[in-house]
Amino acid sequence: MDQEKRIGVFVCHCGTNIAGVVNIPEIVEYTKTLPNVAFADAYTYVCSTPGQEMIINAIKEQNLNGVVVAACSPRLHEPTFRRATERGGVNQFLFSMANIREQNTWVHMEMPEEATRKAKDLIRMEVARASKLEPLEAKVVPVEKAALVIGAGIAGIQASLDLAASGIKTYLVEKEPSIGGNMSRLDKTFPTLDCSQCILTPKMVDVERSENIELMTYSEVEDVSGYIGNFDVTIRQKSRYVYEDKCNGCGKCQEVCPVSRPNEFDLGLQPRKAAYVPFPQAVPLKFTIDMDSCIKCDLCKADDACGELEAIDFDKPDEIVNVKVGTIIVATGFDMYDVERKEEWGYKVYDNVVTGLEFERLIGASGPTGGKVIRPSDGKQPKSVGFVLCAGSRDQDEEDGAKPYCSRVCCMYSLKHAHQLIEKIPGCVPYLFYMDIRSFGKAYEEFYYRIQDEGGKFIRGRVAKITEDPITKNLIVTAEDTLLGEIMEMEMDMVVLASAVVPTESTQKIKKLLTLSNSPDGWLLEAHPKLNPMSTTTDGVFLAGMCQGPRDIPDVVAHAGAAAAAASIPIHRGSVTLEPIYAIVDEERCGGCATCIGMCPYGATELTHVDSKLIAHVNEAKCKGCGTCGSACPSGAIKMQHFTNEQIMSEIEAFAQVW
Amino acid sequence: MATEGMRNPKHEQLGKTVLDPNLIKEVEAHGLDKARMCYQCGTCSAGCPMGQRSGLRVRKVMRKAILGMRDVLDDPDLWLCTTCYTCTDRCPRRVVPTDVIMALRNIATREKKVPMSMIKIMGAIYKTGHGVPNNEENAKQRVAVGLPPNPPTTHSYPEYIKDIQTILEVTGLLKIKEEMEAESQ
Amino acid sequence: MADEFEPNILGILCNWCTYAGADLAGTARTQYPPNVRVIRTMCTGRLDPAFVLKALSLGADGVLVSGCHIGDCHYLAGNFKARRRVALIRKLLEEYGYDRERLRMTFVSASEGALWAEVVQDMVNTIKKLGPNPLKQAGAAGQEGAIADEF
Amino acid sequence: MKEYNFFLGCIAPNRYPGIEASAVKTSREFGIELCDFKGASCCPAPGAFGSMDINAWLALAARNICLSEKEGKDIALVCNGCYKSLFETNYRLKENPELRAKVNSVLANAGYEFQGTQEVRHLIDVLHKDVGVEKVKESVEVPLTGLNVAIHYGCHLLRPKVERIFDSSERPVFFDELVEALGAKSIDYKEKMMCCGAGGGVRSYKIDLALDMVNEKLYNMTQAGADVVVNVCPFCHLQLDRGQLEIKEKFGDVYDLPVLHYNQLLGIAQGMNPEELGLSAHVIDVEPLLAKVL
Repeated sequence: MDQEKRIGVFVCHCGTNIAGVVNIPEIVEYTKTLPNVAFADAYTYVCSTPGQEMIINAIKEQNLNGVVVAACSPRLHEPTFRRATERGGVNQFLFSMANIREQNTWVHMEMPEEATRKAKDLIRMEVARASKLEPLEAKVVPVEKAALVIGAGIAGIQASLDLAASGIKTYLVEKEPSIGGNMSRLDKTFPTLDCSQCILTPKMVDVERSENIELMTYSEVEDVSGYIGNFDVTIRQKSRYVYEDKCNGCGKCQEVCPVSRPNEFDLGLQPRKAAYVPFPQAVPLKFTIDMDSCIKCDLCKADDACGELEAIDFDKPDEIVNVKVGTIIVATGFDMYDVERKEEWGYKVYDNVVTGLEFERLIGASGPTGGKVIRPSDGKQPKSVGFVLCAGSRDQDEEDGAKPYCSRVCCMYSLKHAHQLIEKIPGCVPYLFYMDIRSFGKAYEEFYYRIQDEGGKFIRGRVAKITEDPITKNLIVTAEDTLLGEIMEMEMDMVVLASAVVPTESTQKIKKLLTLSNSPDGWLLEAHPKLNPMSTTTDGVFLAGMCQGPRDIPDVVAHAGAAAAAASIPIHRGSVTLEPIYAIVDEERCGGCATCIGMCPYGATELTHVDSKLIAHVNEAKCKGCGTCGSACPSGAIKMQHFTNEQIMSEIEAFAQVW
Repeated sequence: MATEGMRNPKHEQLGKTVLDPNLIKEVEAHGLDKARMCYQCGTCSAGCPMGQRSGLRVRKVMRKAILGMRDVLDDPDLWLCTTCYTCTDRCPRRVVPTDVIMALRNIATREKKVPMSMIKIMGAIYKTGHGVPNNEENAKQRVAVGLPPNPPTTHSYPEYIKDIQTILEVTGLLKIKEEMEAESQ
Repeated sequence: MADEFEPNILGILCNWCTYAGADLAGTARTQYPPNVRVIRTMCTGRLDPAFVLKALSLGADGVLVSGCHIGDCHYLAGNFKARRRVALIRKLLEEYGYDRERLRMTFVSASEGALWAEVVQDMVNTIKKLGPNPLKQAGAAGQEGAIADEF
Repeated sequence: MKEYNFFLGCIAPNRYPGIEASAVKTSREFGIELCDFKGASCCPAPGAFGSMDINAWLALAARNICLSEKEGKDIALVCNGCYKSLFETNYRLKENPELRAKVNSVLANAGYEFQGTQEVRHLIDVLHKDVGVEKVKESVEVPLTGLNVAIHYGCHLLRPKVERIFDSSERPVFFDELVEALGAKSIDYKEKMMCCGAGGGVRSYKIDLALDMVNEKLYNMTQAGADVVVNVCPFCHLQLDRGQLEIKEKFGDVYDLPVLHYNQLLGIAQGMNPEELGLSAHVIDVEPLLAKVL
C-alpha cells in the first residue's frame, strides 16, 4: 500500500437532527481510537460553508489523505463534501460518508443508546472503507449536441421549442399522425376561455418551421442505449403508406376514399376515411392510410385524386432511424380513466352519459356536431346537464381501477363546460355535483365566481347512481345534497362524467427503456417531488408535463420549460463528468472464461486477444459500474473501481467487530 | 357574549356538545380499520333504498360515529338499515358503512338498547336452534312434498342445541337477553 | 431485559432503490429496530457470495440484501442475477449448518419507506427466533480465515 | 357424482318446503347429491344476529361449518342470507388468523374447532359455474316459452363485492342466463338490484317500512309486465310472497304476482309434478301460472 493512511472524521450535529438523539462527544472520542484516524472533530452543520472550511483546514493542518463525514445520506451531500475534500487538496474519491441521520437518528429516535452505538459502528465501517479507497480521476465525456423529446403534446411541443430556441438540434418523436396531443382535442381552455386551437396551432406551426427540430410523427422509440451525453436511440417511423415529401396535404385521396372508420381523435364520435388526417389543423399536414381498414381499391391513386403526385404506395415499409442525443425528455402525457368500470354511472349503457373529453368534442367547432351540443340519443339540445365531478378520482376502489389522487383539472374544465352551456344554449341549466371545487390557480376562483354568477348550480354531494328513463332516455341522477341532508333525484337531459386522468399504457415501454420507475400512483417518478420535479434518477433523462403527474396546461408549460432548461445544461456545457465507477480487468488473472460477458446487459465486456491469450476487456465508456460482472468473475480478475472487494470486505470486517 | 347574570339556567345546556373520541375506536375494533376515513361525500345516503322512505342518512350516522356523538346509539333509525351493502360497494373511501352500522348496533346491544324483535329471534334460536322454527302446518306441507315432517337440522338432532346455548352464554348475549326481558316486565 | 438477544444484521442495499427507500423512511421518521448496519453498493448485482460467507463467518446473525423490484433495476438486470445468487447461497448455508433464513433478499423501491421499515422489523423478528450465529455460540466466530477469505 | 351437505337454514325447510324438495330433485339431474346435513342450525340470520354481536354470529356460523368439516364435505345452500353467514365466515376465518383464533376460543367451549378445509357454495353458483347454462338448457322438458320473469337477485348474493366471486354487483347477468336457459324471458325493470326490505331485522322491527320497499319492487315488476318473480333467497321469497298479502291489508295495493324460488322454476321446467313443489304453501296462488306454461 502507498504511504500511511491519515483519515479525518467529521461528525455533524445537523442542529438537533443528530445531536438531539446521539452522544456526539462520546462518538468523537471513540472515533479517535480507530485505526488510520489522524483527526476527529464535530460541528453543528458540517455541510455549511464554515463546516466545509473546517474540513479544508483540517486537511492542511493535520496533513490528511482521507476524509469521512458522519452526517446525512450520501445521496444528499456526497457531492458537497467531495468538492470540499478536493479543495483541501485530497482526491475527491478518497472521501466516504456515514449515514447517521436518515438511517439512524431519524429512525431510532426513542433509542439514544442503540443509536449512539449504531453511529459508532457505521463510522467504524466507513473509516475501514476509507482506509482502502484509491484516488481516481472523474471521467469526462463529451455530450452530443442534440436532444430527444418523446411525445408531442403541449408538453413535448413546449420543451422542443425551448431546446431548439437555445440552439440545440431536437428530435421530436410522436406516435400519432399529428402533433398536438390531448390539448388539440379541447375546444376552449380555462380560465381565459381562449380557444385551444388558436393558442396551440401557432406553436405547432413553429415546431414544423423550426430548423432545429426534426419532427418524426407516426413514429415510436424502439430502443435506447448508452448514457448521459451519449444516448443511441432507435426510432421506428411507422409507414403512412404515403411519401411525406410528395404529399401536399390536398386531401383528394380522402375525398374519394370509400372506407370510413370511427375517428380516434374524436373518440369515435365522428367518422374518418381510411386515408385521413386526425383533424384539419394537423401538423404535419400529411395524409396517412390506415392499412387495417384500407381495401386497396386504388381510387386514391387515380388521376382525379393523388394522380401524378404519386405520393401513395401500399408497400411502403416502416423505416428505422438511429440518432445520437445528449439528453432525453419524456413527455408522453395522459389518458382518461375507463369510467365504464364504474357501473353505477352507466357510461356506455345509457346513450346520454358522456365523458368530459367527449363533451369537448361535442362542443368543439371541428367536432362531430360543429359545436352544437346535442343529446346522443335524439339529437336534441339538452336543457339540463349534470356534471359528475371526481369520477374515478379521489377514490380508493382499486377493484374498479379508480385512482386515489385528485386529477387537478376536472373542477375547472367542468366550470368551463357549465359556462359554455349557459352561453350556447339559452335556458340550459348546468348542475355540478361536487365534493370540493378546487379552483387553486391564478384567476381560477374568479372564474368559479363568474360561473355561479352566470347561473351554474352546485350540489355538494358525490353522485351515487344514474338510472335512465327507457322511453325518454333522460337520466335520473341520484345524489345527497349533504348541505341540506336531502336525497336529490334529478331528471337530467344529459350527464358529463369528469373522469380521472391516468398514465398512458405506452409510457410503460418508455419507462423500461430508460430504466425509470413509477411512483405509487403509477405516474413516472421524479428525482425529487419538490426540489427537482423535472429530472429523474437516470442521468440525462427528464420529465415534462402530465407523465409525471396530473397538472393543468399552465403547469405543464412551466414544467416543460424547466425540463428543457435542465436538459440543455449538459449540452451547452459540452461535457459531463461521470463518476469513475467502472470495471477494470486484471489481465494476469483473467482466464478468458467469458462468464462476465453474459453478466453485462450493456455489452461493455468483450473477449480480446492479448498475445495469443483470450482476455476479457471492459469498454470504459459503456460500463455503468453496477458490479454484476465483478462479483461473478470466478477468478476475481475484475476490479470494481471505488467498490473494490477489499473496500467492501474491510467494511464487513469492521461491521463484525462487536466491541 | 352574554354577560354573566343574564344566562337563564335552562340554557346551561347550550354549547355542551359532548364528543367521545373513543366511539370510532370501538367501532374500528370490529375489524373495520378504515371507518374513520369517511369524507362525507353522501354517496351512501343517496343510494340507500331505506333512505328514500325514512330519515335514515348513512352519512349522518358515519359523521356521528367519527365525531363521537354517542347519541347515535339511541337513534331508532340506526335499526332501519336492511344491510343490503349497496353503500359499501360504492363508497370511494372503502369505509364499509354497513358494517359501521352493524358495529354501532353491537355497541348499542351491549348497552341494552337493542329492539326486542331482535331479542325474540335470539330466544327462538336458544330454544330450538332456529330463528324460524317448524310448526304443525308446515310439517304437513313437508310430508306433502315427500319430505320427513322435521328437517335433519337441530329439529331432528336436538342434542346439538346445547352447543348453541353454550355459545350464546359465553358471548354474553344470553345475559343481555335475560336482563332486558326482566326489565321489560 | 439487557441480556435479551439483539441480532446484529448486515444490510447490503442498492443505491438507486432500497437505499433511497431507507432514506425516505428516515425523512418520514418511520421508526424501526436499530439492528441493521447498511453497506451501500451501486446495485445488488454487486453481491458476491463471499460477502455473505465472510459476514456470517465473523459472527453476523443475519444478512439482508435488498434492491429494486424486478424490472425496475437501474442497470436493467442486476437484481435478477442477485436473486439467483441469494438462492444459491441459501442452499450453500444449509450445508454449512446455517438456517437459510439468515440470508434474505427483498425488493423495496425508492418510494417505499414504510415497506423498508416492515422488512427490517420482519427480518429482526426472524433472526431473533433463530437465535445468535451458531459460530458465536460455539465461540469460534471472529477467527481470521474461518472461511477462506482470499480469492 | 358430487356430494354437498345441503344447508337448509330456517325459512326453506320450515315455511316453504317446496324449495328444499325441488332443490334436491333438480340437482340430482346434474349429478349433484344434496345430502342431509345433520345437526345444522340457523345460519344464524346475518342481519339480526350480526347486529347484536359479530363474534356470536361468527361462532354460530362457524359451528355449522365445523359440522361439515367433520364429514369432509363442502356445503351447498339455497339462501342469500345463509350464504352471507356461512360463505363470509368461512372466507374471513380462512383469511384472518387472529379472527380465527378468537372465534375458535369461543367454539372451544362447545367442543368445536374451525379448520378451514371446506368450501361454501350457493346452489345458483354451482349451477352457473360447475353445471353450466348449456347443461341446464338440456335438462329442460317443459320450455317456459313466453313466460316473463322478473328476477330478484337479492343483496347478500352479490355484495359486498370484495369477497364475492360473481361478475358484477351493479349489472350481473349470470342469474338471467340461468332463467333464459329454461326458455323464459328475463325482463328488465326499474331498480332491479334493489333490496326486498326484509334484511337487517327490519321486517320484524319496522314491518311497514319493509313492506314499503317490497311494494316499490312489486310495482316496478308489474309495470314491466312480469308474470312471475324468481329469487334465490327464501327470506326474500317470503317477503315477496307473504308481503303481497300484508300490503293488500295495510295499503290496499293488489298485485297477485306469483313468486318462485329458482329451484321451483327449474323443477317446473324439468317436468316435476307440481305437488312436489309445495306450491300450496304459497300465499299467492301459482296455479294460474302453471296453466299458462304446462
